Amino acid sequence: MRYTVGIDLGSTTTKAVILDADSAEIRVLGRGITNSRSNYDVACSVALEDAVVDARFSMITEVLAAAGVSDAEAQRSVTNLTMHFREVQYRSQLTTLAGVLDEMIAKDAVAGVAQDDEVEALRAILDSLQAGAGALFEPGARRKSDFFRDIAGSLYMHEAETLTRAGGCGTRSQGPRFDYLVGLYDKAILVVENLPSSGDGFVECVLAAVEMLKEPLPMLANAVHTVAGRALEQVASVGTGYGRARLPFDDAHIRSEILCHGLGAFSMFPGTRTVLDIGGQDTKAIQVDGNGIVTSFQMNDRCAAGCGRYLGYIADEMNLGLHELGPLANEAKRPVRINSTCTVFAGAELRERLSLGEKREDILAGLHRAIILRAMSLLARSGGVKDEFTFTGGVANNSAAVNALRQLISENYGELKLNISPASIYTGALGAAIFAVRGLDTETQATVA
Amino acid sequence: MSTSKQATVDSAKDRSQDRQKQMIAGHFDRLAELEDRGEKCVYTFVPGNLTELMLSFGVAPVLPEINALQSGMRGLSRDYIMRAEKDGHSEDVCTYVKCDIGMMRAGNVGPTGKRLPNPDLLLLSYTGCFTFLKWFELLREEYDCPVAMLHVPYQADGRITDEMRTYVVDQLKKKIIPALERISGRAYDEDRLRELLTRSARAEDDLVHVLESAKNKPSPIDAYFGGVYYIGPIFSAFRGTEDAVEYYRELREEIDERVRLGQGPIIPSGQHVDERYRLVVEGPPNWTSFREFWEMFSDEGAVVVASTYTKVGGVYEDGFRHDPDRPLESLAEYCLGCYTNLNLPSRVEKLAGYVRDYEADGFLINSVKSCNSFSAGQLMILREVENQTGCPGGFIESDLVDPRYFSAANIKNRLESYFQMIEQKRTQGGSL
Amino acid sequence: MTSPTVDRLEKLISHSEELMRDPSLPTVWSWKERTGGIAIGFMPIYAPRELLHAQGVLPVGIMGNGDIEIIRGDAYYQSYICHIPRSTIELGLNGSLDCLSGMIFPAICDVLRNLSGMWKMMFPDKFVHYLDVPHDFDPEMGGTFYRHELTTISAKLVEAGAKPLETEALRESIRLYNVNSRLVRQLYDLRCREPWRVATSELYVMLRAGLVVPVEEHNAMLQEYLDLVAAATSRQPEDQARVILTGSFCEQPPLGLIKTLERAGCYVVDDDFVQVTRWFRHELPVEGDPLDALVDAFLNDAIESPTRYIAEGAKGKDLVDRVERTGAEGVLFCAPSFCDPALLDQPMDTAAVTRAGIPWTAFKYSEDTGQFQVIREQAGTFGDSIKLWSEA
Amino acid sequence: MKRDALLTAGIDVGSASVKVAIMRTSEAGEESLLVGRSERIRRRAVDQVTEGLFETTLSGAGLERKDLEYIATTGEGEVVPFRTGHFYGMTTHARGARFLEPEVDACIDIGALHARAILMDRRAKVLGYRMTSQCASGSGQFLENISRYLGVTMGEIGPLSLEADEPELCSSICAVLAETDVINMVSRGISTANILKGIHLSMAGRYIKLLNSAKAKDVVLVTGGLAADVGLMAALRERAVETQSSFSILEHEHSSLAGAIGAALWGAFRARKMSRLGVSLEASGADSR
Repeated sequence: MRYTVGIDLGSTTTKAVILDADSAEIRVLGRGITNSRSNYDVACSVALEDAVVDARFSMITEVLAAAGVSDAEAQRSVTNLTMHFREVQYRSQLTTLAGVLDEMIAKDAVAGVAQDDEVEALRAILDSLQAGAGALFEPGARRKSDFFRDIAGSLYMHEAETLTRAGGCGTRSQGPRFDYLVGLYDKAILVVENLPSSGDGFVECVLAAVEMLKEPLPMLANAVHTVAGRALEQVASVGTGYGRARLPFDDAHIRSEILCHGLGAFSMFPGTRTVLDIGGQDTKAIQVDGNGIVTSFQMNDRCAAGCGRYLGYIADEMNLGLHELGPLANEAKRPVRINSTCTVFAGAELRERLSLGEKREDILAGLHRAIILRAMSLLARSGGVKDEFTFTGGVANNSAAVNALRQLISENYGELKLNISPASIYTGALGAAIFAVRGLDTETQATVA
Repeated sequence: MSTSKQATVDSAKDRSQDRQKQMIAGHFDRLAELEDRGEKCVYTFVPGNLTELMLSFGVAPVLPEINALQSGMRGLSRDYIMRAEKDGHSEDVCTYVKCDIGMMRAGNVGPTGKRLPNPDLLLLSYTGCFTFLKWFELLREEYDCPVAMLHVPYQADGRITDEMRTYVVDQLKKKIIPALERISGRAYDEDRLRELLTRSARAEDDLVHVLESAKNKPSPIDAYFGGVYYIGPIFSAFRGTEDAVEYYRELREEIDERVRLGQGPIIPSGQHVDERYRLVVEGPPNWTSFREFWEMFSDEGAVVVASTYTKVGGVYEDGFRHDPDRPLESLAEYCLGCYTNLNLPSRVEKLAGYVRDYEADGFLINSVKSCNSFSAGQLMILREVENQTGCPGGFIESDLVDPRYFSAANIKNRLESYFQMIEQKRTQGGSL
Repeated sequence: MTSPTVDRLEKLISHSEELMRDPSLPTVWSWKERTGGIAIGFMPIYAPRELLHAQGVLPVGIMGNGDIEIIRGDAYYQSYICHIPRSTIELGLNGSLDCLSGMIFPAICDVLRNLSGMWKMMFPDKFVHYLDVPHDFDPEMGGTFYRHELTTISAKLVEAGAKPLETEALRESIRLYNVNSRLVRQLYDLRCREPWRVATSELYVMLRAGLVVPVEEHNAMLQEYLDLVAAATSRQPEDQARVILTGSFCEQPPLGLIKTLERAGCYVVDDDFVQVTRWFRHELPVEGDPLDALVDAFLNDAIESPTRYIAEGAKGKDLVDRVERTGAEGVLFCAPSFCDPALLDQPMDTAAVTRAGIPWTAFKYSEDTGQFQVIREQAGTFGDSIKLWSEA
Repeated sequence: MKRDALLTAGIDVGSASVKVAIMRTSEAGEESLLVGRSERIRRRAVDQVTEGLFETTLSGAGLERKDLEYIATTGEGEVVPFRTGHFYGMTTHARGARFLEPEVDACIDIGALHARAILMDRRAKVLGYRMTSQCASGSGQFLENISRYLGVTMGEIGPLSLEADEPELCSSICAVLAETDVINMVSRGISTANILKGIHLSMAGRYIKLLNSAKAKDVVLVTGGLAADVGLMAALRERAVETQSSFSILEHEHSSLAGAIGAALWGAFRARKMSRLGVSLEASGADSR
């Protein structure tokens, strides 16, 4: 089956959306995401693979449904399968990581030769990571993120913390050095995530996942084989995003992120006239007309204050997962007034506020409001907010941000329809994929990296 | 999506350009020898410059703004600015001032590498920019020389009243002319002034013709990047001179020729631009990356057909001319009429007018950090012009001569998105 | 320890602070109901309040507002422009200024100058006047020009619903504002003599409150405050550094900043807050033509300001003189970010105080600054450097 | 213990780490560092880290609180409950700098979020200073974030930076946007060494500017943790030469303790003064000056 792909290479995450190239209307086959990294080609291909895997899983669901399995049943077992699939992937990545770490120690990659107790500590950490892998992917399990770098990283840091509790002064006398262990990880993960991807490792992983199922649906194995056998052919690709200038595409296959977000939002919600996108390090306010054509836009410049990364820093500072911030902020009783939205100062402001005895949730509420206030300015600058209003980008998944936005919008622009798609983070990639489809007839084909 | 370019043609190196180069070089040579020749010089500003009056006393005008922008184009401004900031000037304020002060502290060597004379008089024609006031207060601390303050009222209600004109004329008579008499040792000679004003008017006619040639399709000129060269002589030391008259006559002929041949503007590389987007631009250009900045436009086939920056040294398109029959009155009206002395509603009206009269596809603001006179309120101007013309507005931020505020990646990103947007509007949603 | 005096002081101060902070201008609304007159806002630094008062207009000082959330105001300004126009536009757009029939924008810098034009476009039906003031101080030129400005305002006010200007009424207004500036000067003199009696944070809110109440009421408030502090025996001298604060003549600093300076060990003995209250060095004559009095005072008796051209004499001399006059031990250059008049003047002023061997430090703020630890560190160190060594 | 030799402690609470120094001073004016330690906060409760480090430092030196005549805080230490008094950061850094390198006339305290150039006289009286603005570009925190992204430990940053052959400068002013610049550089194949050196140079440029506008003349000591970063030190010296700055730049093994040392010394100064005035300093926070 033929598909087009749109890739949005953002500052923090890289997104891929693949569309059915032969369907008259826009038909999304799959979505994929990964954390951005210095090797853009790898980031793009990992995101694409992830999208393809996603596509294949939805095909499996269809096949099951076709075979007479009830939707709920099909859904449940595929979700189950997916979780095991992720676990298998995670475990193999852990093994890769362990291998790289061994090399690191072998050739003293980190300043200061590893001491025996530090090698032991590392072993202990890796063992507990492997041991904990299963729990991570149980139904309803809480993960700080879906990216290997973050999941493994936070667990690794946590273990390192406890193992070096007494230490930290960098002096040898006090057992394993925390900084040394952190250094090892930072180095290793860099290598791991920039390794050229193994290609479509779907079959092996999915079969392993099927093995792990307690009582798999009888026809599941067949479905998996049918789908695994299907050929997926990429016929066109368009790239966008912050890293646009350095995307592994030629100029003909690159579109401004403004146009992609405008078009993506418009195609998700055809009533859209105003789009707000809060990404990792830029915020965009876009006005589109009845054809999804951008008529005016504004974006922040020279300063990333109040962008998604800001929340990232806060989450790190509080040792929370990004997705945990919103719910916590929603518990605020008396939100604190925050003026500075400088990302790098966020941690300091947070600490100062906490030391003043203010509540975490109240501060968080203030931080979220501060972000949205900046967005409100950008919206006003771009020509205000018209019905319907579509909120996209990673921050659109943050309930506290959405609440603050909803309130301020209704206060300042009256009641209007606020669209948020659960797939809002893929808006730019979707727009790009649509451009790819449109380009099909006119442009010579190109494929990702 | 970059435009094809025709091969370089000889006419790229216009005679007028050479003449202008010679004029400017000659001017700075003269300045370098000024002190030996016992001649006097006066520092003053581009908006509201009283060149004819100064020339009528035989004193040479020096324009710190021009020196600053020249330093910017030569890549000297960064060090000059750093030097001024090192000496306690704030990061927040106008970089022209800091560049000028830095240059002076570094020995006051001018754009052509020759030393500039110290001022015998600071002619503070306070026209449309608050910073001018501080600039010469600061220079006064450096040079032990008199200051003549000409306060030009602001056109707050969008018109020049009799009281404003009288106020300015009185100051010319009672303060400026006596000050010039003192330093030049000459008496005020109104007939001489009349001759100069007559020549000014002639050059001004030709300048207007040149700028309005952009109404042609394709436009033979770039009225922003090219425009800054065209306004050079008339905005600086040459208004009222034979040289200026000659330059503009020549320029006019060249432009008319280009119109006849249906040629687009010529960029520094010597090539003609194929016009794809006609733009109106508000705000001064960035000087430190002038050529790179220009090419961000010309590579996309964007031609500026009208700009407000080419009106800072005088607005002539509405019929104003220096008038030998009303010498001081017309000088007063000239000062009062400079673009930055217009209130915001008038500026919106002008810009909207340009968009219509020059049939522009887009309207772009280059907002410079340095210049609050231009920049404060530009975002409202953007909205208003969009509303009045239905023409999509674009907004980019840079600075005059501080390279730290020219982020090429950011500006390029915005311009690309902006041009793609205009294109997309044209093709109504089709694939780009 | 509380006493009736202390309680009354606290009430007066918290009342004044309330008036300063409340963006909805309740006092203006109630004054309008009471008198049926119109109110006109004016921005920093100086506006001829006497003239407005004489025509039955309530002059209301609008100095932005650091407490309100900026939602639309930021949309009009780039990052490199000061904060006061943002909050002022916010106030205009959120209806806080509906009680005003118009605004006067004095000629002090390009940002406020351009704001006057923006205001015309935003509020086409309101009275908007850009008060262009002369930088020529010859009565026949600058004087004539300024007199015409005043008569123009006066006429436009009548169109906006004010009483025509009458000589006697203007004389009476000048008398009232003379009293006001006399009381303000007393307050400043007292703080300079005995800074522990008059906390600058108190003086500040007293002045700010005066911007939104009728002058008669403000005079009463000032008198009450002076009487109360005279009776407040509990206030004792502390080991603090005497400093002059300069640069805050337009966008006003957040109260928290002033309190931070006090906590960091500084007695502010002179400042340039709310300068409209003491724009003239002396009281205006009430005999003769009162309009001439206003013009003459503006040309010849106004205090030095970075927003006015100084014809002759060295910049910064005035500041050095003030340091000597007030016995200050140092100068705090405390200017709003991106404030052209203050920041372009600073090199000349710092040069002058340096030549005079006066210690100084400089920092910037914005009216909505919420964190002061950096400023506290700076002011604290400045205080330390003066105190530890004066002791040692 | 005898009046004339007395022990005082200085506690410097920074935004990234806490430092404690214990000083012995004598009436005659001898001053010596008894023991000094620092610990990174790493998202732990500051008060606990502070008290913990203070106790381990004391016990490490075989001392108890009662042996101390004065416990002085500085930095963000105003909230430490058991302090005798607080001194402001630049006062203490100036004092500490002169203890470490008696001939300095200026120091630059490079912290995680701010840098402060401090000019002092022979008696360590602060004559003038300049601070970085409210934008965190080129801050220590920024350097740390970047190096973690590059997989470089704090200890490795300096040596690596020294290996740079053609440093790559960041174009962005904002620290966050600069991070993307860096990611871009990596993807363009710029070596880690050249990236780090580029960051060092842009930081150094800001710091030298601070020092110049603070009018530093002869000898400058770098205080604060980043003094240990040989790459930054090298960059500072390069920039100083480029800008024809007149001063020379020093670092000291105890640079990071400068604030704590200075606080302890000022504490001793106050303790003597108070005892001369017969004021008791039992209560915590007793010395409000």
